[in-house]
Amino acid sequence: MTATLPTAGRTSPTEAAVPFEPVIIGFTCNWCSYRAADLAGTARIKYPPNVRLIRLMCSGRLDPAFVLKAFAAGADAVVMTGCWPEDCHYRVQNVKALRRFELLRRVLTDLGIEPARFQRVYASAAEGQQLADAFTRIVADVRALGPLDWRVDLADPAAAADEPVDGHEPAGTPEAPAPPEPAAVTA
Amino acid sequence: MTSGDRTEHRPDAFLAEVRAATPAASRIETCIQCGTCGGSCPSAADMDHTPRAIFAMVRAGLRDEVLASDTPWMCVACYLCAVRCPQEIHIPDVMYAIKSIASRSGRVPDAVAVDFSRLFVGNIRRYGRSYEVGLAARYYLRHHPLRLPGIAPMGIGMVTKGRLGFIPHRIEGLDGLRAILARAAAIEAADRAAVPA
Amino acid sequence: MTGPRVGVYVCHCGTNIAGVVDVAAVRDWALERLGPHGVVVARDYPFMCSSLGQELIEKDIAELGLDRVVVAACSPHMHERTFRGACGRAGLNPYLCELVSIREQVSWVHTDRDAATRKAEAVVAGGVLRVREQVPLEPLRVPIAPATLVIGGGIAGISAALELADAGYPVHLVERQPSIGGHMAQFDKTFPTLDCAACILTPRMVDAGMHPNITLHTWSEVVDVSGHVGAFSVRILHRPRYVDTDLCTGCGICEEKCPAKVVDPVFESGIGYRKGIYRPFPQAVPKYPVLDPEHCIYFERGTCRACEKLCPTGAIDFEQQPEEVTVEVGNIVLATGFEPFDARRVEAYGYGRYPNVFTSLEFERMSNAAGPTGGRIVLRDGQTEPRSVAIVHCVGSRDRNFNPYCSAICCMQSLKVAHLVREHTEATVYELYIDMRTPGKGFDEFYQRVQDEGTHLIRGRVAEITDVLRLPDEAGEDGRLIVQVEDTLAGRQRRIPVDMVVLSVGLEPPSDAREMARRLGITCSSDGWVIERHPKLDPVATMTDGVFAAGCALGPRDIPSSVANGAAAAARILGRISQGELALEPIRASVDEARCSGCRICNDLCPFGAISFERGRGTEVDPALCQGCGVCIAACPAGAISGTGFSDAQILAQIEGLLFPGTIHPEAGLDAVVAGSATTPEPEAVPA
Amino acid sequence: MSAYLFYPGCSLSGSAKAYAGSLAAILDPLGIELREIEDWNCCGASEYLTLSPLGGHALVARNLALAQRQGDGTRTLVAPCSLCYVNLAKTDRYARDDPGLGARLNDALGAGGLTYEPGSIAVRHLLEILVDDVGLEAIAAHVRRPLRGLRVVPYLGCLVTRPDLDRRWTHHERPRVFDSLLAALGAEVVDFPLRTACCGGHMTQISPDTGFTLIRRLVDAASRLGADLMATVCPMCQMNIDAYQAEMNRHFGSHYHMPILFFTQLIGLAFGSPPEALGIGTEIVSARAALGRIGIEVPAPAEPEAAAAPARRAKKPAGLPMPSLGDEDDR
Repeated sequence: MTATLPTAGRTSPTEAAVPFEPVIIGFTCNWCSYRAADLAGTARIKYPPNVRLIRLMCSGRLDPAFVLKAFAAGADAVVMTGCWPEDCHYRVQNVKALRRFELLRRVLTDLGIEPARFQRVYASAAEGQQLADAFTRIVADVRALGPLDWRVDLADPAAAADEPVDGHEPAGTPEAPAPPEPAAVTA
Repeated sequence: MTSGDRTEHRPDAFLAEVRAATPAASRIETCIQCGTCGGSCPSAADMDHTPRAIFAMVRAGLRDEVLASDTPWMCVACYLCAVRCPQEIHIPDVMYAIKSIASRSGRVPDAVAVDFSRLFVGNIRRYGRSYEVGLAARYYLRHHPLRLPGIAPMGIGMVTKGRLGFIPHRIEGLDGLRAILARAAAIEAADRAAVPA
Repeated sequence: MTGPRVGVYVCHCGTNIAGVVDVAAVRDWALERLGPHGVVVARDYPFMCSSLGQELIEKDIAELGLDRVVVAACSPHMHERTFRGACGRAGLNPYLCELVSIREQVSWVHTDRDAATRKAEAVVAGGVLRVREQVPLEPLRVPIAPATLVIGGGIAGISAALELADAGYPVHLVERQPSIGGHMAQFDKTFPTLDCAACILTPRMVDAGMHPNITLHTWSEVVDVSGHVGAFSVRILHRPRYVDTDLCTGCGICEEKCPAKVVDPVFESGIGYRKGIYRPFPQAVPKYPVLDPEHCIYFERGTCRACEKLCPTGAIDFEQQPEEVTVEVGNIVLATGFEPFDARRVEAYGYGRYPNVFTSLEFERMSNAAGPTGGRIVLRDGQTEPRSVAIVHCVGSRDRNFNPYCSAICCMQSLKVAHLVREHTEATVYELYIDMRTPGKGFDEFYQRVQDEGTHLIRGRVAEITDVLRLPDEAGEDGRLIVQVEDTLAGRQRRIPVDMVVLSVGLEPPSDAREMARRLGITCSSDGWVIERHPKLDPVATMTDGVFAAGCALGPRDIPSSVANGAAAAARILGRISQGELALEPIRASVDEARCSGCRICNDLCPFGAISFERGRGTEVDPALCQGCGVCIAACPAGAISGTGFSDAQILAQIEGLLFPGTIHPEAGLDAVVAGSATTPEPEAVPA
Repeated sequence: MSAYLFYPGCSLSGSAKAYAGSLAAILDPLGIELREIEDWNCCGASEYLTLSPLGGHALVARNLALAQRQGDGTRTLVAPCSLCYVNLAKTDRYARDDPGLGARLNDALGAGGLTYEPGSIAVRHLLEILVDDVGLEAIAAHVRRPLRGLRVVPYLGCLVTRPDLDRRWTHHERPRVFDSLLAALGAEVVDFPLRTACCGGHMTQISPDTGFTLIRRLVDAASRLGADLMATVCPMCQMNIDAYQAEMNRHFGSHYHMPILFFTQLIGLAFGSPPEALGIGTEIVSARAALGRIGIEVPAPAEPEAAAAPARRAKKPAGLPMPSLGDEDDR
């Protein structure tokens, strides 16, 4: 990857006026939360358009690499959704997902990604409203955090050096969001 | 123009006014008109409308009729309706809201109740604490002079048993309290103004 | 340069999608921005699922040589099969078709047209990038076992069992109680026709009991279910009856002579008694009694054995042990019914404190000629006929403090109670309701009949039932119950003195419904009722293939609906059994031996025991046992396990698509920055 | 010694002095220390909310803010008056549920140099402290003079179990917890159906007919059940049933004589404190005769006793079996 990422100085006044709209990748379980999302649709329950969903067969399928990939490709947050702990379609696999979630969250925190950017939501197939409410809440959380700007840090060590140790600008940074990583598809 | 005319043009205007005057959620719009409140209410027998009917009237926009009703003034805030309500409507809070709208618009059905509240609140603003003797004296003289002979032995009993103090307690931070209450009143007025009329 | 040739089809779904998403913009965007990713054609169409819409896809596959198809329309749970079918007809492997949802997950949940359109573009990009990584698949074909397990021996379960058995296939009917029959066996009359419940139920119970294709497992529990559609393995626990059913003739002498008499909380709803050894009712199927060790004098004190001494065939066996059997079935019908709401939870109604407050189920037993009072309507003293009766609707139902839903049957049941009280007594009857719900055939006519009979219908939910007098003029009512209610039509609070109150208790899922659902891998709503695969179009199927549900397990419903559900579930199953084999989604894990290090982490992660390791043979996944959850794939440290349909490559590609440049952080300036930088992906496929 | 923040409320220095005095007398044995919030103000009863709902909440919020600032190593605020308790608990709860309200209240508090973070103070009724934190066993252990033979009505009133915004109660209408407390003192507890029924609140002031009807209902039920006296946890209930009983009797032409004491007075008696130290004798409807029957001498002039109505005995159920009530939880 040899992309030259544009750095500071690109913020135009018009851009600054546009409120930050985060993009959030949501992983769903085919048996519960994906159907809850369908149900939210059927019932015309509204939530912000910032969440984009991927269907897995089980939240236990969530490979940490998927989460890292999502962040690297420009997501501002990732949501793992799945069945309630005792309601797994595959008996207990969501519990394994939960363990993995906790570990991964710790790793992400070490990487400087705030916990609010990696959240977990339980939603049974009947809980369209609850899922929509959770998405609404998470979008608000992430909007308050501002864009995930670690990509700038990674690309430009000089810029990163100026940052405080915890490495993150608070919400409301004058920086415009960094562009996503190029979507270079390897065939 | 009767309120009925206004109603059908702005069906939700009064509902919005009541909701704005209810801190936190009222849930009044979820009422299923089951009458659990009116059946539970210890003072329902003395109300001109049951609480349920009041909610229907609010939804129908019958502002004048609702503000003229004695129902909210008969509410004792015992919360029996609230815990039994199948829709978890915050009934006593809605009653407080209606009373506050009524007292502000001067349409109180019965001056007695609102005057009791005003005397009570006046004492709080004056001292920061309630002042039982002052309240009772002013209130009975003004509204129930005929009850005085009957109530006098009780009053005397209370005094001789040391249960009524004649000197009101004034809190130290009275100025701060008054500033808080004034600010709250200003916010409340702004909230009211924000409701589309 | 050759690569996959992808066609993108954007559905308007009338205005369902096009009303919010700019479908033409999505189409153009897909062709322009995804051209480098192999999109050679993009079209929009009012209804892609119509035959003309499908023909459009088929024609493009044939004429443009498409080898991947992305349809942006509704949820895959709705029409995935439709579009795969279209691809299949055109000679394309059906699994190379990807249906992405821009309806349920975009147009129906968002209102901002620009934002929704941008999200739809991202969703399409996710589908395109994902389908490029898909490979042709074949469905798994598995044989289907001809037997069916029916859980629950109420009227729904009996109906399902008889339909299946009459068609010539074996059925295992499991019932927790000593007899099949369920709640219907407790009832006196059925609304609105007032048929005698026993008269219409017992013939069906006998048919089920005698049927050569039905194996009854009464006094039994399903303890474990494993396997999958076509090949479930079910462990059933037979609790000991302490009666040898091979010897017992059902003569009833044991029951007659047993000295232990206890309140029967189940069949008699707590207002009647049974013996320590008992049949719940005379028409019980099977006819064998059950000995209840908790109330047996011999089990309690070590002496008695009266039943054993007097049994003419020596059928009593105090040594009997629980027994477990395993049956192999292809399909399962869950018909576990309901439990009545516990009226004690509504404190204000005084059930359990005031003797003359009854539940509707107690009333059913009381009005039943075979019940504890011989059909006489009397107060708790067992003697006095009430002069006035109040019937209270919606007890525990339509109440956010208890159950928010309507229990559906109680209005009609309450009207039936009113009728029966009038039929048996001279009492004044008050019926206190919130809304009268009589939407069935003959229901409203029955309502009017009850009105004609002089019942006082009062619209108001009862606030409380009390024996405390409020005013001096109530002194004459001392000792009676006072029903306090707002008569909402009169707008007044009323205090109605009565002798008896009947609480129409709502229906609740059985207390262990969630546990059973977990055992079967199906889901329940927040109320605890089983969720249908589709509430309208697939009302007796569940999310789990091969598991069906019928009757009140799905939610409150009356007898005709329960019977219809049972028959419908049976019909769904018969259709499958008759084909002999099933086609399953080929979503399975497989191991690349060359990369497997033999660490065996995956073995313990699989709850189905599908992964095994043997020295020399390495790690293997049994496709018959694998359910495709993918946990092992995510966990394998060597990346040796891959999953069909949901491979790493597919999901990673979809992530990239969903975050496609231009669809995130939608400021024009930023888009321009990206476009102007050196980061534009290399085109890989030749645009059309 | 457990320490709590304490909000006494206005009536404890006025009509409910006996509540304050008897509470002070039992704190030591119970191991409780109460730290009064400095310069607290009136909670507004039901009156401030009537004229200005937001003002009423702001009035209460000042007390919560003072409590939060004072801290004293605890976040539990105890109120002995049920109405004060509900007002404090409700403002905190609504501010938690509705961030908009929380912001408005802090805006108002700011004008007085104060701030309050919703949820930072846990408001509990004095009764809850005694049964949950001290515990019935500890209370029973201090009983020196059991109230054996005294038939007591456990009159809880409305506002301990309702509106229960934090869902701490299973039974909003017939909790048994107050029964258990009185039983721990050795009293004979009457199964009182109206234990959480309304005493009339301020209706004795603004609509006497309504108020007297409600007072009569309680006093009548207690008399019919053969009670010697009623026990209460609320100054408002005590005031209505005690001070207005004579006027109620005149209104209905009845002759009820039903004393009502604060539960802290009964606890004090059971702990062996002298009645005078507990404010006994300051009630208008004298409890002297009732207490005299179990050998507790109250040095005060006697009042003429009204004949108590005959006790009503519950009918023994026969015939069809009754549903069991099961093992109920106290609350």
